[in-house]
Amino acid sequence: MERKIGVYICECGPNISEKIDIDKVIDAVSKLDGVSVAKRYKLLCSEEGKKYLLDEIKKQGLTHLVVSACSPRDHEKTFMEICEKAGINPYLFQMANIREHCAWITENKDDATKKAIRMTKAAIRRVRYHSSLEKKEIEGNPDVLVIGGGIAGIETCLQLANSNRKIYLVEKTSSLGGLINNFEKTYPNMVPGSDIIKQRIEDIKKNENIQVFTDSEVEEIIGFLGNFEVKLKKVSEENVPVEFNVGAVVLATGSSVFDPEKTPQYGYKKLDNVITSLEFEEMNKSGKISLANGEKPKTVAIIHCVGREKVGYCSDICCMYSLKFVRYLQDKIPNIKVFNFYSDLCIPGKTYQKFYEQTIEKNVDLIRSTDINIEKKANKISVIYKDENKNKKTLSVDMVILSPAVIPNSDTNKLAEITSISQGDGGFFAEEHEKLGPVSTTTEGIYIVGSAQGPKDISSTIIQAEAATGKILTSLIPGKKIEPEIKVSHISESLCIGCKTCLSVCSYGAITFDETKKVSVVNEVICRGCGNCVAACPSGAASIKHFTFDQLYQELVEAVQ
Amino acid sequence: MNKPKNKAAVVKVKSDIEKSVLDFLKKGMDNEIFDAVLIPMKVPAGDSFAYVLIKDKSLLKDASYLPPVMPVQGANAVSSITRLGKGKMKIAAVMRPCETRATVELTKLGQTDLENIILISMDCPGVLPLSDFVNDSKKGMKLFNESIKKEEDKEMRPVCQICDKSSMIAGDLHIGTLGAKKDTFFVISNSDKGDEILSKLKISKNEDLDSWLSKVKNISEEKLKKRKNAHKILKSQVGGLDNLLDTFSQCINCHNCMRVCPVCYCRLCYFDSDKVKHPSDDYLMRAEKTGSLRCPSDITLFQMGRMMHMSLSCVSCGMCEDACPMDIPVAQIFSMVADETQDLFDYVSGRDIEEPLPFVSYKEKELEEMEDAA
Amino acid sequence: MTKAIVINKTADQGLTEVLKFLLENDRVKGVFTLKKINKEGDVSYSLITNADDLKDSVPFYPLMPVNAAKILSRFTLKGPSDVPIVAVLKPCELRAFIELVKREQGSLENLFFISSTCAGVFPLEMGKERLIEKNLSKYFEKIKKLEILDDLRPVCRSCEEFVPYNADMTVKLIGENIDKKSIIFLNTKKAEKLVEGIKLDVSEKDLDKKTLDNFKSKRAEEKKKIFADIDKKTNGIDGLIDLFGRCIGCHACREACPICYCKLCEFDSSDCEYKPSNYEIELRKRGGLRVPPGTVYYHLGRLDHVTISCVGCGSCEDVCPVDIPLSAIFKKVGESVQKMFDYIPGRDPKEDLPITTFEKEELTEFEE
Amino acid sequence: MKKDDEFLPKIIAFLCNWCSYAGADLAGTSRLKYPPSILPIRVMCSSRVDPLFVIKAYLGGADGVLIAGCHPGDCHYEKGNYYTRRRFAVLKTIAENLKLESDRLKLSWISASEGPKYAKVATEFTEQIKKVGENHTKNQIFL
Repeated sequence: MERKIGVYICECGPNISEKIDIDKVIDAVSKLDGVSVAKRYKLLCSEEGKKYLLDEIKKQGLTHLVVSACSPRDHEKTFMEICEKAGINPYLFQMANIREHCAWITENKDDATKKAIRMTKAAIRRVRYHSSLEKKEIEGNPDVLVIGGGIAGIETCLQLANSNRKIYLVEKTSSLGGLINNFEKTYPNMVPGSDIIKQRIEDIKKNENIQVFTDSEVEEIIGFLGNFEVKLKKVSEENVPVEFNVGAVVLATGSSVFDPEKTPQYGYKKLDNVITSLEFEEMNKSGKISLANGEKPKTVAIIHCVGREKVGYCSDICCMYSLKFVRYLQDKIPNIKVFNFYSDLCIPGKTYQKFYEQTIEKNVDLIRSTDINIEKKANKISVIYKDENKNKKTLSVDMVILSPAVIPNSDTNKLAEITSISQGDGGFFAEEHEKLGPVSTTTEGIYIVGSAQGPKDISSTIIQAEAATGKILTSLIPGKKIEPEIKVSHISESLCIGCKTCLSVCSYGAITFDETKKVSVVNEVICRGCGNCVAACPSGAASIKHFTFDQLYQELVEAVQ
Repeated sequence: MNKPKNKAAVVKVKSDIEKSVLDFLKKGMDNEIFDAVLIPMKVPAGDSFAYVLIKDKSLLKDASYLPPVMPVQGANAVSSITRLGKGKMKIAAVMRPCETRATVELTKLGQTDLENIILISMDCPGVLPLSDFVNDSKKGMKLFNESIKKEEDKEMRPVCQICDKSSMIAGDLHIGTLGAKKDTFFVISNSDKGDEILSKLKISKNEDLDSWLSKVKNISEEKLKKRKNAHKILKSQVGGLDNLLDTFSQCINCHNCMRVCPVCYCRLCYFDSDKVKHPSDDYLMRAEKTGSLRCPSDITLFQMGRMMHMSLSCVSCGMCEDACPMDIPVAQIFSMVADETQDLFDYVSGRDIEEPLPFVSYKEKELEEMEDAA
Repeated sequence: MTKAIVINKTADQGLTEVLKFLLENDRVKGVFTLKKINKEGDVSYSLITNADDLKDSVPFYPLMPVNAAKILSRFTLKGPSDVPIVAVLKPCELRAFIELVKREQGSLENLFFISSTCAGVFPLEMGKERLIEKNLSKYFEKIKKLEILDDLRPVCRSCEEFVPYNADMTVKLIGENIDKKSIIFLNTKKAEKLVEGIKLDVSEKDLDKKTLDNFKSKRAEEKKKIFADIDKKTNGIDGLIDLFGRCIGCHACREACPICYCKLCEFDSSDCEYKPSNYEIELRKRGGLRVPPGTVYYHLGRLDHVTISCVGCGSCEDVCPVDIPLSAIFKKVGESVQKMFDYIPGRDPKEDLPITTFEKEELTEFEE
Repeated sequence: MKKDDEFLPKIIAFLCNWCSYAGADLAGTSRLKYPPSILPIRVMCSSRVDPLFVIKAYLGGADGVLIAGCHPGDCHYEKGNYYTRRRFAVLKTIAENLKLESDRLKLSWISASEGPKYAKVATEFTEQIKKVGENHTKNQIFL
């Protein structure tokens, strides 16, 4: 079929028209091979502009469209939709960004015009080598697997569960709730942990859309957004694994704490009355804070940042719960003296600051210190430390509470392998992007919630649960098919020599190897279309739709002409 | 094509033939009969020649219509330009007769589009072996010019020495130097395109061609004798499996002969494809049959496979032999085989674009000698 | 100290005896080695399964008809060998094969490698002219004196990687009385097991490091010269055009290159075909264009594709019908690229190819 | 106001969609000024840039080639730019060895928020290319 390319140059009000001699551009391109019309218009993205373009495509019987205007990041979609409306494939369209990349950055009108001509010509040449791409649609299963029955998992389930979406909650222990169960109170408002968790667990049990598997572990997860095959196994039982299919997976496996035995200087397990934060939470919950000999402690030291050097990061929550412990102690043992040994205080946010100030009002010493050593001295414990001026000092107390660093849960590694989600600093699950993708992972359809991704307190865990929920609800709508990326890689079976170079550079495990045919195969649903494998393939067996060798090369050729 | 060639145009030679031919081409461009000329040109280092597509007339003066070597087969040059479409430019392609014939074969095979191409050939004295030339181009030039002056061919490539089609016209125009009066040469038209160009250039074709025809006739008859004789000797040397194996014993399987062959046009040669890659036990089995297996194996299979694939279109241009790093007389062997296979169908590769390829046509009654009478 | 078999024969004869033992005692089912294949004495790699055929074998014939890595790759491409096979090859050939294995183009399984300290080989040209036989004695005289023979290929004369990596056995081929004594080092347990019970005296020996270092320094000297010389020629685009101007586009260099393993080379693919409009554009720009175009592009592109793994075997130059000094160019560029990643192609099968991996903190001098 | 005879380089800039192209957009929306020498080609990730494109651009007569992507660690596709960097290093080393004016090649990390950096890189690179001068391969016939 004969090519009829329409070229439309947007004046963008004064933005382009004042900086570029649009008529010159039109003269320069209207005679080009395949160009059947080249025109200008005042504002193509306006409602009437869109209508104008739509009519033009039909009236001129265009087969390809080139728009020289603003950034494709602004309006590529807009004009592609018009193409679709007008009945030509939206991928037979190319934009030249003569506003941001030309009109706005060039001093002199001649120069700007020359560059605009060049850019428009390149776009025209490129579009000649475009080919139609068709939308793919695949069935998306809206159901979700949530791994981990702590507050993170529980919250996610409740947020997600609704009449036409099934949620599977898998917990490796025998009961739901996780760490919070042990917390008598939670900072900053000192609400009992049970208040937060009990009702939620009830709601979970009541909700028939949520199926809970306790004492269970995930054995296998294979698939992609909208279609993951899941295998479960009951812990310590040789029964047949439960199998089901979900559309998304949430990793909410939470965290545990650093083992202070690895830092002997704190005397943990060697001295009586030296306990960890978790042990203290339990002791406190039982209602009886006492020393080994049954007496009540009169002086207590709380050591922050235990194991921080070893793990190499600030655990974010220790300072706050250590202050919470001060409250515990003061509530239960009037006029007790508490010493908090810290290296840096981490008291972020508006409410926390207030909590901190109220806490340190009475009988608390905050001691900035380093090189802490804890030794037995008579029937007391002495904390030996260097103060801010590096002076060695000693302080003797009845009881020492260690606040160890937060570390990933023990089964994080195993899950990382099963889901092939990479692990970031400290071994926590790695989010897709520190800033831009805090709950997503590099595998579409797998999300991280709570301290499985890094130390977190309850409120930020809830925030993440809601964020992940939002992602899932919008990407998996019951009855609605999912549209995977169209501009994906393809590997020619006849050209592939099977050197697996592409496999090793792919970030998403989107390429598999066909052992019988000895060729690489792209899973188009997983592929994100970065094109890395294409540049890596020496024999040009790999290509990527809409960024083919030809398209980019021809654009290049025209640009340097 | 194939119009009666009894009349031709004549061009006066000014300083020397080369200049006059180039001048003729320049006229063609001046009069916009063609927009570009495809013609050999010395490479900057001066140690070889390459085809150049010339649009800027000023470059023509450096071109040489009759280079002493054939580094690239002109047919490949034409196909490189027109395989994906005839394009907008009218192009005059100046090349030797065997190159024009290969171009015609490639056209039959859909590898070139001649609509906008004007094929111009010339009486060919042969070319020198490439590798010798590139290593001492000065000496080479001297040799070549002397050979032409003396009308000798002993310095030329073996296949050129036995080429009986060195003046065969397959294109549109032909530069005839044989039998031309002193300081002139013929411009022989072989097609309507050719006639059109001559008339546009106002060169009338009123000159009698007999002198050229008879000279050509003599030469090709004499060469044909040499050819038959040479093939006879060659046959006795390479005929029979042992001799054949021995002839190819030094072959290192670089497939150069195939790569430079104008009528080997496949993108991926069958003999480079998966079809010739076998599991290890296959090689082992074959080794065990004879005690040992030469590696790379299947050399003769490759050579005979190639004969099967292209001998009907082989134009004996000698590219394969030039490119062979082991100096195996590939071109001579192939020319021998080609003569015989083409004779079967009384086919001459590239002689006439209207002649169908033997493998895409048949006669109800033919090749009876090959059939089992009973 | 390593165990070594010592035989009072030439290296060729000595090793042939060992190979004979291996075949006759079914330690291996086949032997890849160089072998005389006709009365003219032409030499070619062969897969030998019958011990009697070993009589014509010349494992250390100073010629590289093809890079053996290509042969081994072809042999194991469709899957590893089911039976034990021993291959005698030059250090650079062995390194090339390792590189191919890294690219899934072959398998090490069931293969034993015998290599040698390599004194280099003559140009293929001399093999073609059948001139090697005449020069053999000269060849050995020179290595005995640790001198570098001028007739050898430049890429060999300048090779510093003449001690094999990953060889199960290494045959001493550099140093005195190599024509009287052949010393075969058993570098691996695999090797020791392979020759178990052989009726030859096995003793503890060591490759004489001093000799090798001495030899290496001479090679380094030679390399300096050759690199300096090519450096003058690879002088910008004009230099490249002078170098590659004579290229006839046969792509034999790629065909012979052990690292070029693609089914269809990018430079033969439709990606590299000029459309009529491309010709028009180029002509508008340049007034004229070489046809077929892309000679320099091809060589630069191939350089980019293979340079990481180029073992400097010189096959490309051997087969070039117009004698372009390819090996010097590729060796020089290859070495500087490889140095950047502290990578020696074929040194270790477990080493990742630099193009398939990365360090987060590296090459910062290249970025802004 | 520049003289007509002044040499204005042609610089091909491969910009990754997520960082550098956005950065260039920002330079525009902030009305920063830089020379009109830059001719942007948008790719999804800098790792799509086949070194062959760069060679083609150079032989085609481009006076400079800029590859710009997300900062290491910020790649939208996780680690594409690390491979880009390796490929670039190899290509540049080749160019240096063959004395192919490797100053014409540049690799730069420009984030979506670094409009000013983009303008700066564009200006400085253009100046650098002006020093190197015009790329004469565009007149070569025997490529």
